Amino acid sequence: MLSVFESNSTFIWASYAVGLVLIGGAIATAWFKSRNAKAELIRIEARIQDQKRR
Amino acid sequence: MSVGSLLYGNNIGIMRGERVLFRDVSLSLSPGEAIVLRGANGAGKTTLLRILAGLTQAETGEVSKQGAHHWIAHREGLKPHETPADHLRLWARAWGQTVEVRQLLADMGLSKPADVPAKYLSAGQRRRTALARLRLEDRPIWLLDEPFTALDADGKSLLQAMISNHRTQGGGVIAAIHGEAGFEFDTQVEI
Amino acid sequence: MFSWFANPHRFVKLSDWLVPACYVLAAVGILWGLWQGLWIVPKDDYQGGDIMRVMFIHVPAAWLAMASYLGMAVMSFVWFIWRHEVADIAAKAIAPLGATWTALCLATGAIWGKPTWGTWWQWDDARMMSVLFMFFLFLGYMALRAAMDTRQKAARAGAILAMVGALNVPLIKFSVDLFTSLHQDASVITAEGPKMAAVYLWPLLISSFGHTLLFAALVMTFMRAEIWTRRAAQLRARLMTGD
Amino acid sequence: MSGAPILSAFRQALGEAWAGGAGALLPLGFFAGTTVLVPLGVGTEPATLRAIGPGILWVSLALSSLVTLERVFQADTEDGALDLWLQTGAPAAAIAAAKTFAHWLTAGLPLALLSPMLLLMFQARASGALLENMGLYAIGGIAFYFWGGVGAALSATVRRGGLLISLIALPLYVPTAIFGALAMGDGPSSASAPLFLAATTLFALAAAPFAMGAALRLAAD
Repeated sequence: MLSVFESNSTFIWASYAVGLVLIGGAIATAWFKSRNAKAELIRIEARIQDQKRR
Repeated sequence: MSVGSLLYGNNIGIMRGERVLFRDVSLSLSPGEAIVLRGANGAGKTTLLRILAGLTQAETGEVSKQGAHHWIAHREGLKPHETPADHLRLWARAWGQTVEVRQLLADMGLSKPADVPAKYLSAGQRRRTALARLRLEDRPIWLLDEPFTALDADGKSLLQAMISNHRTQGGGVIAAIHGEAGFEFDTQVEI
Repeated sequence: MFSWFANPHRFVKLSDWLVPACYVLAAVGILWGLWQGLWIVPKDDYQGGDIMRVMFIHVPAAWLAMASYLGMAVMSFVWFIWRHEVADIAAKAIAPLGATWTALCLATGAIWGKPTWGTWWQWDDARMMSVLFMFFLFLGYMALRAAMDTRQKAARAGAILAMVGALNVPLIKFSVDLFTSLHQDASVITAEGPKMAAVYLWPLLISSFGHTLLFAALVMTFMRAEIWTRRAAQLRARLMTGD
Repeated sequence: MSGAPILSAFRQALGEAWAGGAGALLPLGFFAGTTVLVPLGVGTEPATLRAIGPGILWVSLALSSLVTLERVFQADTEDGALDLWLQTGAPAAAIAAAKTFAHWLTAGLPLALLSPMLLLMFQARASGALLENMGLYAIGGIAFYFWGGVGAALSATVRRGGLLISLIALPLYVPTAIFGALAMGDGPSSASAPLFLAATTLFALAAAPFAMGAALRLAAD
């Protein structure tokens, strides 16, 4: 399945692995950040609604 | 803007982070008037004064001034190595004034510590040195942040006399004060 | 009164569909580029053989390192002049992502360098050095923002620093070029250039395009998170004061 | 507007630098101290020392500028002097430039003047080149102080801002350090490098004050 190179295959795969780790990390961070921020906002909005009703 | 007012602030509002410190504060200072800013600790008295002085940017509203102002705050602006005489000479020069510094120091009750570096002065002496700047140059507007703190009874009456003298000459005073005002004033602005 | 929120709101609405679209297109571009680069295109013996396949990640990263700093500086400028809230949010969001792609550029450059020049770090390569200093500029920007106690101050300080940095980048680049021109013995590869064969050019362009779209999507995702965080903080402050 | 406030700010900064502890002795001690540490670390081979000496001095100069600049604007925000300077009506950029120039004069210039002695310790041959190098250290030091001043002004309200200043300012020091090292080497560009060094300094003098001024307004806010 993996492409076979005549030379330097370790270096080539290493560079793409670094890319996977860094970019994957960025994507995961973005996902977590936006999920948490949204959840926090919804929580606060609910609390405000709660307070208004009382 | 009302005719002849020295300082005019309209709908001033400011945020710190997401906290609205205050909003829609308006005031107008007429010649001879004294305004006291009132509010709990952290309400923003100092911040409002800094906005009026042009040091802090307000989020909303505008400030216009007719003439220059003096600024006296908690932090006197004294360098540790500066003596009261050094300090007054420096600022007289910076403002382009020629002032008899020794006479001024004597008037402010600072003859004795005139040549003592600020790091050895008491809080009251430092405050008097800062207040002496008010006499370096005639400016119509005085912005004072807690001017009476650290002053002894003599110092307090000295400052009261300076303020009333300034007002009879058509000057205006805005002071942020927590607790006893310590001098006669016309208007009180709550924040 | 305090109506700055109107514009972030419009941004959130726009990004609701723009962000997913960018992610999808980015995935297509990057995966196609990867597939071409690693499986399809022939190795180039003039470029040291198979190792040139690193190009399909290194060049997009290098392009984004430059473009992201420029983007951050432009956003800072826009904020500084017009005080447009969304511009500050964008500048803040670009910094960590720009640093990520800059780090990727440095890492892949080092990996490419080892078999090509026999060294992980080529002090004589002007591009590597310039990118390294840009990485430091990003770090300084983030550290400065983090040290400020309110978001308004962070915005002002960050904008000043980003603009100062942008003024200096050409000078840094020029000085490093002059520095490295002294040591020509190192054979710096000249992979880029229009003379490159089309088999390499297209995968390179498509994957650069994919990386750019992914970058844009991530910036927008960070921005949305920041807008929600600020909105929540605002509501929390209002809850506390009882407005 | 007259130049009186700017001149006074300059004068106050001079007085402050001289009165603050040991005056110029402190940065000089730091400069000499970091420099003489190097032969202890890399060995005492005369040829090596002769080759790296000028560069080591550039690095020491950069570091000591950062160390001395840390307190420049921080002290002003703490004691309230900054508030007074910003209300004089003089441009904040001019005030900042005057203060930074005063600090270069009291801390940066003495380092340059000391450089021939240190270079001799690094086995440099005694010649007129030492005086030329002294001039280059003086000119390059101005750029270090002005860009470092931007970092110092930006982190004036930050507690323990020294690390932050270094991170902000060091990338901005790169052109000066490179041109300085090239000018003292014997490569093909050693003739044009001094001109580039001077141009870099002029650029710093032209651009940095505005950034410092904006940063000081922020520090007072």
